[in-house]
Amino acid sequence: MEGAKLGEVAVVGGGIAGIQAALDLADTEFKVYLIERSPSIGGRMAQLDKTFPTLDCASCILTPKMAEVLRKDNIELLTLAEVVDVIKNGNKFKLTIKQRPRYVDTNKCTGCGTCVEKCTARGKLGAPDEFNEGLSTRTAVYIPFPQAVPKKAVIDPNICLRLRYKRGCGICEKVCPANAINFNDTERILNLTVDAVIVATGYKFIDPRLPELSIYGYGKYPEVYTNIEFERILDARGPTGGALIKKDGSHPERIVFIQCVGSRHYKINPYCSAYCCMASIKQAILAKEHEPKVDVTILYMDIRAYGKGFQDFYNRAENEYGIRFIKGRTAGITEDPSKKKLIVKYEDVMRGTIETMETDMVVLALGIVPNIPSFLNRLGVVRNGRVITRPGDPISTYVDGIFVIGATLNPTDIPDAVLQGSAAAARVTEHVLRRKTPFEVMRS
Amino acid sequence: MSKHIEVRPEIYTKIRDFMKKLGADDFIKCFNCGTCTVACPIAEVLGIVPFSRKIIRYIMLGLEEDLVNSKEILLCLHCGECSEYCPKGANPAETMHALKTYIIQNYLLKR
Amino acid sequence: MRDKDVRIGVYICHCGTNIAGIVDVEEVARYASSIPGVVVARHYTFMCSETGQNMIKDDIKNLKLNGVVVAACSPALHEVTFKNAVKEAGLNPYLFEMVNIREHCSWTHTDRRLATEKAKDLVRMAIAKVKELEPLEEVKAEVVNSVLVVGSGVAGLSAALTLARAGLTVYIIDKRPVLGGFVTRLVNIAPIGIRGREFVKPMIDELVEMPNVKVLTNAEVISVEGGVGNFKVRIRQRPTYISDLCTLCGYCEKACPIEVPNEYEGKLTMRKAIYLPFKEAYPPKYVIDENACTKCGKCIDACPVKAIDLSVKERYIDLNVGAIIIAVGHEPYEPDKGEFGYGLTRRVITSLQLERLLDEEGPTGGRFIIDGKVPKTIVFISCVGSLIGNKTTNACSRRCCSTITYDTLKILSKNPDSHIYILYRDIRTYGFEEELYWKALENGVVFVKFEEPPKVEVMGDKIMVYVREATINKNIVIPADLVVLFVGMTPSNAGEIVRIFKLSRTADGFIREAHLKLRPAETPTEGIFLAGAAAGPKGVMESVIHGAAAASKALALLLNKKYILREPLVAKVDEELCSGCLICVGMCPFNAISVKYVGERRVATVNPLLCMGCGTCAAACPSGAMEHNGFKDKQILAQVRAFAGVVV
Amino acid sequence: MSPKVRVALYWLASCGGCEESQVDAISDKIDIISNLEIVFWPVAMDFKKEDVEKLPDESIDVAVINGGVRLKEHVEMVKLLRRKSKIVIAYGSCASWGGIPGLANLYDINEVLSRVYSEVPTLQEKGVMPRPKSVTNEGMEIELTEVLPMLLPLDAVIDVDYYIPGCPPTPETFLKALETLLSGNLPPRKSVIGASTRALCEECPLNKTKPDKVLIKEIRRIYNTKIDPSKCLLVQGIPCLGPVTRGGCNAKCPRVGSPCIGCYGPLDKHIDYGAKAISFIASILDLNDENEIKKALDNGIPDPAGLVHKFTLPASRLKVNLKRGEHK
Repeated sequence: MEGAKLGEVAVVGGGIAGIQAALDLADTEFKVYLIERSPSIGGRMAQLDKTFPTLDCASCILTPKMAEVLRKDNIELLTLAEVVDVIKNGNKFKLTIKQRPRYVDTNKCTGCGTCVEKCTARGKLGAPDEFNEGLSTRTAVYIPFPQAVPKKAVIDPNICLRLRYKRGCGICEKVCPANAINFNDTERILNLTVDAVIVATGYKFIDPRLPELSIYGYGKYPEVYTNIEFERILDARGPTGGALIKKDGSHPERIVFIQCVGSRHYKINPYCSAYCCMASIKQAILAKEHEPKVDVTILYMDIRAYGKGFQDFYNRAENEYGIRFIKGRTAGITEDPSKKKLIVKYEDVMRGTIETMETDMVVLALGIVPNIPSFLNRLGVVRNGRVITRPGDPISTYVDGIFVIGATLNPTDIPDAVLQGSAAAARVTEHVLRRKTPFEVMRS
Repeated sequence: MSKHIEVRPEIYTKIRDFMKKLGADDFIKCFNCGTCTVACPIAEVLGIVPFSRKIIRYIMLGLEEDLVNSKEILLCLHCGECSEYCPKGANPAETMHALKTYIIQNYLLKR
Repeated sequence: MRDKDVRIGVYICHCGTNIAGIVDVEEVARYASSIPGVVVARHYTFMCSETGQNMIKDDIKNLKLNGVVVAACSPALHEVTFKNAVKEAGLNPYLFEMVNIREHCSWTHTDRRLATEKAKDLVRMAIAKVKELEPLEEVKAEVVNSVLVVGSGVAGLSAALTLARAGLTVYIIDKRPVLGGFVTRLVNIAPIGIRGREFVKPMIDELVEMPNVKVLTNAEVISVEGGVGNFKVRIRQRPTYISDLCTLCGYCEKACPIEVPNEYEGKLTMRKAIYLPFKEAYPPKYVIDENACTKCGKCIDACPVKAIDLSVKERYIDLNVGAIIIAVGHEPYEPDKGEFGYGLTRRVITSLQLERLLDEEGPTGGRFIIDGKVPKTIVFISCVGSLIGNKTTNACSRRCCSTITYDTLKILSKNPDSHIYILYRDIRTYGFEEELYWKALENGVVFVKFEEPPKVEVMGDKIMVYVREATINKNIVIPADLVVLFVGMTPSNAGEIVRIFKLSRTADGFIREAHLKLRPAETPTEGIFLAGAAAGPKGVMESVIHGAAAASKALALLLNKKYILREPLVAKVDEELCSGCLICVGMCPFNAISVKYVGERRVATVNPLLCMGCGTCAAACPSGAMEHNGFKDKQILAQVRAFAGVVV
Repeated sequence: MSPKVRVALYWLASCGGCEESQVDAISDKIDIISNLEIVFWPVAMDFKKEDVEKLPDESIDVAVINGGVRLKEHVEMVKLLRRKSKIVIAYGSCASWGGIPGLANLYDINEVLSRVYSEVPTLQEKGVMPRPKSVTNEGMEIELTEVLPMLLPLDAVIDVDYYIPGCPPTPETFLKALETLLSGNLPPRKSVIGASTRALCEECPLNKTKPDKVLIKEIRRIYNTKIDPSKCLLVQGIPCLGPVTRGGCNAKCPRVGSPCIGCYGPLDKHIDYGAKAISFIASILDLNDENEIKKALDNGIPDPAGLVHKFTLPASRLKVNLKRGEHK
């Protein structure tokens, strides 16, 4: 099989865009290194409960793709790994990769979860659960989420008692039926030489604690959530087991979504984050499905239902689910401590009136910023915080063989990320085959 | 269709040029989000909503008569809250300030 | 019946605590071993792990198992894993059945006793089915390493170029006489600002030079047979009448007495029945508009190189291709006469005509004038034909907002004194293109949001546009010199395409993809892929990407491949029982069933490469001659009987 | 000369068509008749129950029984014949699956009796119901057998060895069945003999006229449709049951422009004939709008049970004794 490979490719980032690129490349008989920073692939999509506008369960459609990554012989998955540098060397790229220790032998670990059950670093000694956006805690040895790929345990050295104090505890090692725990695991530096690199490192959320966003009261009022936090609350795998409840355990009577938080703002992101209108509509519908009596309002500036099936989804939210859409932006959120209600004041722009709404929950549709790895800066394909690509070929950079896809490039929704993933695979094929004598493949 | 008010583009240009001279033409950036109205401490109290967005609309549409008859402009205290909150940097406070000059020049003086 | 000597192994997975936490796996295994035919029943923490798989493999070899049941998670996750394990141990993988006792059992129930009972039921049913299973062989088919690209717009060109560069043989066809598609009419592609024709020119230039590319213009697919890896496509090519001898001298055009509106100039100008669509058109020769031409023969006399032959007939071309990419694009919405004043005056134009007016190579030489005058006040109405108007798709056309804002900037750069009003529902400049909206604002463009669509009235020189302005709570009227209707994208000939290729459409009329989110470049039919605005409104850059993505799917299927393997879980006819009633033929959504003769008898036959295993034919077959491999009546009924103990 | 084949013939709830077909089939076949020894045939000859009772068990070679089991007396008789016979054959649709009289199973037996004895017009005194015991004018005490609550196919009461389908089976079918039986090479028990293993379409001359895809937009009824007898009736919108019905009759009905009504009944693979029939008709109905579909069905199939279960209701999965109107 080795001889039949067309070439070797590094895909940086194991979100949906990177997964799609890796799968297509593997099917086209490339050797693929899929490099993911966190312990599991899946990216942001894995954190979602449902997806718009089909309301498909996100993990139901993503998990098979993740499992496929494991099954493909052509894909080598590197988790906990970050690309620290990429150097162009002739037609090849030399990658330096730093892989953090997992402290668990992945060849032995069966993902049975016994260690997680017994881990002593839990509760206050645990750490905020990244998968649940810190709305719950996790243990020191943990499996990131039920559908994680690879479904192997990982130890967080920052809170593991044994790793911190170099002695004591070690209960996981004792209970592991597979002898997979390895406290002596160390950081590794890996070097790869590949024919092409696809960058799919995704996006970061705008920090809701920015001074410009302090008016929304995030961090100050417990019932002000970011939209990714709210997604976790809606999810059956989430901190509330899928129950739509406030932090005090009661059910909200009203939820207000605020759009364009940190987007379309001249001091933060002047651009639009493209995903959030539909994400909020989806979450509003899901909230209604969880609690049919809940009153849901979306405060928007423009509803950007631009994709296939989006307008229909928007209309359904309004007409079938009775979700209120009000054009208007709030200037701030306050709290009525006696009623324990949040107060949202806004202008109803289409009526020219000032309204005050008491609500139990506020969800902020957070803006996003491309997550651009530093090696791209060094390769000179980044200007003003954005990846520069060729006009007419939005995923190809000016460095031949470096392709950038998904939200690293521009705010992107899932179908576009998938298309860009496939397209990048096609670009790699072109790039590698054209470098050989022209049409050699056709003649064979 | 007589109930319709006619939009006057040339007036818009005229006012915009005037405002530009005063360095107060950021209002053209306004994208009607309504933040200024909510941020304004007097808009709701005095019932002059949507302020200051409506005033900017008058300029945009060239409705000079409505503009010069808008007492709201004179009520503005220039506290700057609207400009502080404006996500677009349209600087409504500056606009109100400059408009006072415009009103005085074009309305009060002529009378 | 394999009943007598059946030897089944049953494997119950704990999935850590995922299953074992709720289901008493030991009890299920004990129960399974008590069922006749079961030789061994085991339970293990992770059946999918190396150890778990080896357990199954060893049993198959040592205990001579001829049937395997694994009760674990969803087959979507690990069916392939276990199938491969069974295969590696030398047992036919279709003698294996997977039971989902995680999603269907432990994850959905909380009562340990009842969940265990349910798991037992499910396992018992699977054992009953395995007793009736038959070994099946994968269908191996040779593939043709070529691809047909239908449509030569940006998406089609992008796909074709990628495929050709990778070395596959590519046929690209277009129903129009020239390549390039809709984009050739655009003056600027927002936000990169390249003229549409110039954008596609290098793509076309590269493509037509490649030895492995064949271009057919004036051509349409009329029928498709066969399936993934080997489609047989029949193409009808209408005559072009003009040979490659054409030197573009233009004498024919001068001689032609017929004049019709020129669609490449947005019908703003006239052209002859023999004409050159535009300067960079490929193929580089004049074309004849069949609908307009009277065959008077004046052009023949005028042609100095004798390139014209009006007696040419249409021809049919048969192609064998391994995959097909549908990139038939869209048609811009054509407003009705009187819709927003369109057709009542030359001063109400569509966005397409605007493109031509802004083009230096357009009818006005790029001067932005209409009827000889520079329009001062210009009103844009957005969403015409997409969200508002007489016949809407009720779907956003996605690209108009960015294009409108971009076009206003272009107009303002030509005529800085223009007053521009954009009447809109929502401004949908998503992503970084929001910046275009901001630029338009900063250049003094006035945006008015409407809830009720505006009304347009032509009054002499002026066009009055009435709309309600919410902020000032008043109805306003804009006396405009020019009204531009931003027209939406409508599906191009999708009905016909859907019929020929047996695809389906979404509510908005565009072609339906295999999965809206995760398989946007594929159709439900294997080997037929989808690119560009045929699947829904798309911009130029998005079409480039969509084309490349579709090409990627075709590359994965065909590049350096000699065979494809297909699962044998398809419909199969018992020819002995078939009466040739043909009911099934009309049912098949994939054209997989045809008729063949066994001696004198006519019987149905299924092409296993085309069959997608939907089972429709088996349900419709009146005689029971059509059955579905792996889901035969006897297999399903065995499960039902095992569940309920009823005689069916 | 080999010993003659001892044959018993008996009818249950039957119209007599089966007997006619038997007579038609063999009246001129001297070679066959001379091979038979008829030991019981109350329709044509004077045999009594006692005559059969006197015979040793399994002394009859073949018992051919037609009609459905409707009376208690039928139950007694068929059990007797079963005991006395080596082979029992269900002859015709009624014996095989209940036949047309089986449609009465859609109603409660009291409704059936009331309909027959008090509602239908009659020259006799109305409303006289059959009584189990009565005395004639001559003072003779007579006993009437009881009506069963449902009509049953023969195999619901006794084991049946072979089935000869049809309403009635055509003489050719009967002859072919006899040929099979006399050949000595007996097919597996419980199979259908004398008919085809495939659906009727195969032997229908109109099948050739079908287009590639059989899809209809409307279901038509024969009473108000001008039928083109040279074209497939199904394609003309007539719900011809040819595709779902066992062949063997040589497509007698479609040949003359009349749709197959399904008298040769189910094929070997059918679990429920009516369900298969309705499923295939639903499949070819090329409509998507719910209201259009409803309209097409209401106009085209006003009596679904009467169409798809004309001959098979008692043998179908629908074992419920439906009340009037519920079957709609």
